[in-house]
Amino acid sequence: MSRYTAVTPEDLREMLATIGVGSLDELFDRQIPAGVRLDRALDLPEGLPEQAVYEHLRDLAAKNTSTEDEITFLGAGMYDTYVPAIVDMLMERSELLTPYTPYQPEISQGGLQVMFEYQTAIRELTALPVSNASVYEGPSALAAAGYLAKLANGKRRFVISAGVHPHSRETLRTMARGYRMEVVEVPLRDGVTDPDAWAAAIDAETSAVFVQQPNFLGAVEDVEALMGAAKDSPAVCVAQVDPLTLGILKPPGECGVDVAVGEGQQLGNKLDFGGPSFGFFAATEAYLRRMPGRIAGETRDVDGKRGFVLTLQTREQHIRREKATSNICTAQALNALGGVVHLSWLGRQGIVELGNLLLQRTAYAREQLAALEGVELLHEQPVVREFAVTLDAPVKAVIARCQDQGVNPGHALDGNGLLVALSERRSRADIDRLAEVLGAAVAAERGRVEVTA
Amino acid sequence: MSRYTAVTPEDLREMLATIGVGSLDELFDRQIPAGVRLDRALDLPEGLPEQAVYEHLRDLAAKNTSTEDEITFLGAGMYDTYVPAIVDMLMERSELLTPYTPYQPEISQGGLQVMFEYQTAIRELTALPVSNASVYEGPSALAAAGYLAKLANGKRRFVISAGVHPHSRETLRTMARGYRMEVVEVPLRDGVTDPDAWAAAIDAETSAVFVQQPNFLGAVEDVEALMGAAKDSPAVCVAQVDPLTLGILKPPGECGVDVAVGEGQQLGNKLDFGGPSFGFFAATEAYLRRMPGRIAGETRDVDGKRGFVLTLQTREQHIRREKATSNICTAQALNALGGVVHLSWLGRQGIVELGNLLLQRTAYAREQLAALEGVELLHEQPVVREFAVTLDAPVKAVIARCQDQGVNPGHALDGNGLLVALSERRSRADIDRLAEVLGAAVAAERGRVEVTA
Amino acid sequence: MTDTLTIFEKGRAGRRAFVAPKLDVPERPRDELLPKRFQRAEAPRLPEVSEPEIVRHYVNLSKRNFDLDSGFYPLGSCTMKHNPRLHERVAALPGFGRLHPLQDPKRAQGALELMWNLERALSEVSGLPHVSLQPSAGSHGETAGVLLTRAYHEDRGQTRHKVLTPDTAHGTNPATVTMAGLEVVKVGTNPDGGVDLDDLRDKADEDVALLMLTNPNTLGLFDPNIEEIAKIVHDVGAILYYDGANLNAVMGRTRPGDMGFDIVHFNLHKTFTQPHGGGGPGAGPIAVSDRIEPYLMVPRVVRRNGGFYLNDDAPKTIGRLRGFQGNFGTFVRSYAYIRSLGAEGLQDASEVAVLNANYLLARLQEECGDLLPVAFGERGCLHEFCLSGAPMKRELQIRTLDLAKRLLDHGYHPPTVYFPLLVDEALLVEPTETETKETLDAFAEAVGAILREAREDPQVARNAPYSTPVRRLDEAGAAKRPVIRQPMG
Amino acid sequence: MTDTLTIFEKGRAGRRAFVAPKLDVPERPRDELLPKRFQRAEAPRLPEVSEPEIVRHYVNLSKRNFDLDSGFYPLGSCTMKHNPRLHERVAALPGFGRLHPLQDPKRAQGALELMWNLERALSEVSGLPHVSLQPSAGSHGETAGVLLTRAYHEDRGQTRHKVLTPDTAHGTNPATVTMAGLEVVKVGTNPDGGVDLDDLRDKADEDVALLMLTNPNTLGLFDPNIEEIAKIVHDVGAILYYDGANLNAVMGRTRPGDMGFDIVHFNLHKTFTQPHGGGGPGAGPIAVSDRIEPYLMVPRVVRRNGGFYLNDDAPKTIGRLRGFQGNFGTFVRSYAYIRSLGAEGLQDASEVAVLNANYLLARLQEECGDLLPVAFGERGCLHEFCLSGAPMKRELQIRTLDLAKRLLDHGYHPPTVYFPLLVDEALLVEPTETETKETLDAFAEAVGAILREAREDPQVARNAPYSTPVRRLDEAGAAKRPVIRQPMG
Ligand SMILES: Cc1ncc(COP(=O)(O)O)c(C=O)c1O
Ligand SMILES: Cc1ncc(COP(=O)(O)O)c(C=O)c1O
Repeated sequence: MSRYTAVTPEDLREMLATIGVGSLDELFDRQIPAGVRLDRALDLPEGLPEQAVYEHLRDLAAKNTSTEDEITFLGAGMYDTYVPAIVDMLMERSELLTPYTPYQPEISQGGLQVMFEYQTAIRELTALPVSNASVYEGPSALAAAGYLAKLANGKRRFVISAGVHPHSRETLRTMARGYRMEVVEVPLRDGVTDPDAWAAAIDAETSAVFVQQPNFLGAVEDVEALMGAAKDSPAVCVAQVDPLTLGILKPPGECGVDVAVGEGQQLGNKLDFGGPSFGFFAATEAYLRRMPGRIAGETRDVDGKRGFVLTLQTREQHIRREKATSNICTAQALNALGGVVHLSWLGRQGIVELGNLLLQRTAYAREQLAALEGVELLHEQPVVREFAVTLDAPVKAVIARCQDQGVNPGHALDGNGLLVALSERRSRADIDRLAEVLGAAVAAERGRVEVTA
Repeated sequence: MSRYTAVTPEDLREMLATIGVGSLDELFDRQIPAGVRLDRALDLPEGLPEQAVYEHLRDLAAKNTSTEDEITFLGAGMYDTYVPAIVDMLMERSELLTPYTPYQPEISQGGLQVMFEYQTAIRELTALPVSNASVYEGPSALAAAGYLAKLANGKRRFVISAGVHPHSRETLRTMARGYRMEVVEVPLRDGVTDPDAWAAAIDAETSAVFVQQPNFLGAVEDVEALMGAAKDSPAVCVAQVDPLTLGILKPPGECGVDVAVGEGQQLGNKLDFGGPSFGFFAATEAYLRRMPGRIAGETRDVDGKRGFVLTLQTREQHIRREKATSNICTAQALNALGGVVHLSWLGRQGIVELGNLLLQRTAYAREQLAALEGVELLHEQPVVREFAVTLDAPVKAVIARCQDQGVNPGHALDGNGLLVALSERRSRADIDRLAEVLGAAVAAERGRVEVTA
Repeated sequence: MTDTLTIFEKGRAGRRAFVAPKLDVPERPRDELLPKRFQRAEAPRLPEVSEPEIVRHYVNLSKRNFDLDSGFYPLGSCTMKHNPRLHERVAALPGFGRLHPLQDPKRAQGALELMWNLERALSEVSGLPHVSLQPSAGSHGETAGVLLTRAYHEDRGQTRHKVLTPDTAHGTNPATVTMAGLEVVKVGTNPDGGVDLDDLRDKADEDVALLMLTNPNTLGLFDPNIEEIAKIVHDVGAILYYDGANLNAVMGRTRPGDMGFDIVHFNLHKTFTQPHGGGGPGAGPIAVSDRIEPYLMVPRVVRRNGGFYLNDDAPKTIGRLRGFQGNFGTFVRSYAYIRSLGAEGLQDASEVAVLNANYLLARLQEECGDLLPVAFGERGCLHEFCLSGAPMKRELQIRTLDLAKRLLDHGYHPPTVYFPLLVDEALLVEPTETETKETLDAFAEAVGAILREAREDPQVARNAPYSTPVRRLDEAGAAKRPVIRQPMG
Repeated sequence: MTDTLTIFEKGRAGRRAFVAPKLDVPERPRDELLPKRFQRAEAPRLPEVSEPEIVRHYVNLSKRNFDLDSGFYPLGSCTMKHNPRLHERVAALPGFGRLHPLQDPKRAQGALELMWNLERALSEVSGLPHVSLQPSAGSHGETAGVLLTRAYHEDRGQTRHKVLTPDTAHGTNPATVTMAGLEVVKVGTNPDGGVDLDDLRDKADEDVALLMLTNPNTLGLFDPNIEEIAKIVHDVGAILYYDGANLNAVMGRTRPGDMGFDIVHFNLHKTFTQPHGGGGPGAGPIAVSDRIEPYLMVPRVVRRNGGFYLNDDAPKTIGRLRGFQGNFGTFVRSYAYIRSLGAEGLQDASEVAVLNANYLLARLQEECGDLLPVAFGERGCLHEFCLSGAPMKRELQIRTLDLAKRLLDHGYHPPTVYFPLLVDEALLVEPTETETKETLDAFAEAVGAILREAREDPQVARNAPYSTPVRRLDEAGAAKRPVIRQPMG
């Protein structure tokens, strides 16, 4: 079924005449050799009217259990934060939703200024002076930091903490395999990166070191100390950080970090089953000309009027081609817009208040769960918005039981661990409900285990 | 809790100083006499953060059974039509959503041209040359037609068919009581207005006559004949029409109608539990200067450029005050925008195709239901998108049983009647499901009745 | 710069956006289902355009509008306050947006609870016990008010035919009176902008059914004699009606019910921030006293042992003013607003509205008090104030209209002009509480700059605007030879 | 006309929009929960603004953008086709938008079914059996492609280090090769715009891992020797990679798989109409042949007795390229698009895209073929075409850049300029299928008018644009003294 096209039979006649061909087929036949033409229609379901497509997708959506359908404590990289209504409104505005990358600055000042403001907001969050206008998402941002290090110092080895999100570690390995970089993983001790193993792993061949703050188990790492340990090495110091904790946690820029990256979903973006969101990428001045991705810069027009452009483009693929600092082209501009609007909405006070709220509620939740029979803290380190416990019962079975009660208790870890995340949407009542449901589920499963034992 | 305001303590200090008062209280105390000041805080629940308000409203919404939660055949004036996504997008655009009535035409050309296009679309639908830019909704539109007639001929009596929607009849009575107009109702025979009673009711004192097409029972009236019967009286001939049937039904302008009114919800507007939608109001040239409400007109600016303005304003309350043709001020501009966008989307071919689809599916549904045990047609008149049956069982109980099965069979009428409406969203499968569920419900209730008998 | 085209002038025969659902039932001959004589011969000439054409057409049209999300909109009497997007989000929830008005109340409990809660909140704000949400806008609420008053008097065997309205009243007040079959009697304004008590005493007699009052009135002034006014009206057995368009001035500070009013209408699209949509939708709920309650419109939301229902059965009701339950979608927005702000927030809204108005008044009097003196402003104002352009017209040879048009070039929506009628060259300014001090300062400076410019050369303002999509339009011509629809080939 | 301010330059200390949820748990001393040394000393200097200020700021910024919903956007190689709003509606459904990526697959069956269906559809369109939706954009898909190729060869004990890329290739192709640790070898273009076969034969040896080809290429031309090219590459045991950015030209007409390609990337944000958002998001799914399948990224959607699951366990996989399941929100949109159009509609889209391109080419050649000759256009083109501004530059002393900037004043987004590199003063024009004939005619006339104007006075174009929010900007200065963030007090 034809859709969104406008060619009436009369149009077709006139257009073919102007072109000087007799039929549509001619246009293709003069281009595509007979040997590779498709001689049948595509085997796809037939087209549907708008209302039928809507109903089909609505029915598919209804088969999913969303964060509106259960009280969720799932986190592990993406969080059920409330997206303010103004963010949706702005992300849906034609002028922000439908343009391409701003190749013509004179008619793209809106998007370019948004990038500039976004870069400023990321600078403020990370306390690192240089930010690009977004990369795809968190884990690929960390891998991009690795590639920056490779180009910067050409060393042989990456050293990464086991406290970094598994997806980030896997993505780094995938990319590193490409350019033949060795990846060494440093284990955790008491829930944080083992400082001795860490120091021992770093040497003159270390191209970059990677930590996560708070780490995958929710523990606050001593980033300053870990980065200090790499001070005498050539290594680029990379930290993956949780942006919503930066209102209260010492920012990477004050911890000896060279490159801070992270997942931006919590800043104005929906969960969307994992994307699209955005990755942020900030660095020290030293790496300004090695940054991946777009960067907006302020300048003046011929009349002296303030304006913004894509700048430092000699880093980029369309200019430098095989010598580019990255191959990224289409990134996540719209999602980054959501980020800066959300940050403006939170504001200077709000980002701190939100951090404190998470800190306090997380402490409360951790206490409630630790008090449960068959539930123990996986570590005692300080936490901000996420923490890990160990269950004396099969974790998957426990999670299933809880979900049947309308509570998603968190993310399963090996060894019957459970990673529990808070967002500002989880109230004390939700936490109490979690404790109740989790306690019962663990008890039930332990009962079952004993019985079957 | 303060919200959406921006006064910082510093602002407050500076502003009070400029005004020359010492406190906010002073501003009020110099205006409001002590005797009527409220000496306590309002007794209302305390303010909530955005996310909490969202959750509260979401929970309230979840307590309602919407047309997404059941297969509905409810109509009787408002219908579950599919609103195309572009309508929502445009109705949510700041530039169309947030302006006031276009009092400054130079910066309101968008809204004014939309009104002009809307008026053109209504003219095309009704085949009546003059349309205003919208009134509140259907029934009050019909009452407004009555007031137009009163001012036009000053006669004593309204004659209205019992086939007109009860809400329209009640609204007309409410308003007519105000200006002392008598209202005579003409009964139906075989599902349509009794032609003899109708002719007998009309005389030299008849100010206006009112019919509905299709009428409240879904029957197609012989509007031409009914209006013909009033030809020799002074009466203004008014018809309330279903806009989505006008692709296939002879339009009021070709049936001797002077004023056509109707409920616009089906044109680009959601059900919204009854509003906001819009009422349309179209008339012959004779009544141009007696129209209620806003009218946009085309003109030129000082440079000769095409533009649009609110015109014929000497009809209106802000100019004519007690001599105005109506007191309407704020109307339903945004909803009328939804209407003209939806009509553009349907287009010249679509409005006809849609009418045919309704005609055919309604015929099929009527056939299926008539075939059920204990279900009989309430009338045999031609129908387009709605029809009435009589149940040999208590209708309310039958409806409840059907709704428990996820099907809303329609609107209950006195005497165990059931008014069944189709929209283009109701497929053959839905209709078959209705027949199945309704048949079972009627059988069950008849069973119960016999038993209790 | 070519002329704009209408959607009817675009597209091409055969183009379309809509794709009809499949005809999935056995097709029957059309004439069999619908006799020929009822059939339409020729399809309505609706546009023939593709979806992309529709989107571009209306997106570009929208850019020819000025709107509240884009700039300052101090349109007096219209309370153009910020429209929170949260309200659009919740109003769009399927449980509200896709709820059929005839749904069994048992299956619409959330909607009815919302209406109930909103009624309670409006009752508390107004100080009157009973509320009907049915009216579709302010003037519709006025219609209800006058009809209720009439029913009240008739129930007492009295037919009173006069309604007193001050000359500051909005046009809808007198228009409503006539529509309801009663007769307007004007009451004068005294030197400090309130009701002329002597004139009121003269005219208040046994034939008076009602006094319609806006308080603060359309000058932004609260009547200092409100208690005396109420007494005078009550003494002749008449009713007091409160036009609530200006309620944004006094929330939490005073209440119509406590002033002696029996009936109040609210403009949800003003005080309670329903976006105005370029001319609606709105809603004009009314709150009434016990003695008016028996006559209220039906249906009414009632609460019975925990559940909510719609009650039609009220022997003395004036009946219905429209279909179904009113503009429910606007109720959702205003209820969300009330829950967001709470008691404190609503009071804060009024307080900052009054603060902003008095501040802007002070700044404008600094800038140009000699040319644009405030009318009756000795006591300052509440949420809005009225300036008179008479001295400006005399001194600079530019009218209030010229000032307004020149403001367009500065990127502002002008204040209301030439209303209220009793002020010569009136300019009614209502900044609202959601504007910042910076915006108010910039506006005051813009007005000052325009007046200085006019002193140099009044032609500039007289020929303004220059930067708008179109410039001054021939309104007289439009009315003389009305073209109110696209001529078709 | 004052300078625009950033959000950081607005507002005032203490202003805010956000209201924090109540602290509803017993508060504990912060230092007890978080040792001082981990605490932030000074709050990030985020904006301090009210919600109305935020709305106005970004709404007004948005008005400084040109966008697809407002006008013609023939940006070559970017396929700026209509973005249906239905897609935004369905993508916003809570069941998709609010679905956590780590939700138990048993409770995310609808999302996985959608991904599965989309994979199947992309497989059919490309003629390759296996699909991974994971890559976030085209260049990410290219990264996957090169890494897969390498894994494939290594699995056969071969380390091939060369990747052939034609000089018409998009910049992401060579950039990707380097990032993946391989080496770029350029292949020339022959006189009719295709791959130079002799050059290809010379360079195709046992060290070649891969040929990356865009077909139709970035000139909008389908390589007539594609079968021979495939044979040459296959004969040396190398892989063929298909850059699918131009797939909009050939849907239903030919398929990469049938041409002998092993790997294809799709740009959902081009061919399958994901709105581009001013620079993303997009998605770059890839489809591969059986021999490449073992190395595909994890996780993969698998179907097991009626249910859908995510499978991580693939011994030969190259691993992950990013977190979670990819840009799911874009999958929803593109899937909705595919279901709306169906087989017929997708083919129609490509056919009209090609019709529109050839029509616009013909109109432009009528208007100004002498000054803007088509590059390699003997056989017409497919979905786009490349003009050379060299004669224009010679004759009229205006460059392609000047033409582009002058087009801004006519209300158009210019075509892609100076790409592909091998065409002097290149202008790459892609109208797409969703534009009307009227729009194409008007654009051709605008180009003609600009050239006539330039003949009169080339300065007009050289100094263009005039009507835009800003005029030509100092890009060199921006790069020399980069100011890439708001300086703070
Ligand atoms: C004082 C006053 N009364 C009544 C009205 C009429 O309200 P509506 O436009 O909602 O009918 C208005 C609206 O402008 C007004 O300002
Ligand atoms: C031919 C070609 N290849 C690859 C790309 C890169 O795609 P993306 O921007 O999605 O990374 C593009 C996008 O412009 C392109 O045109």
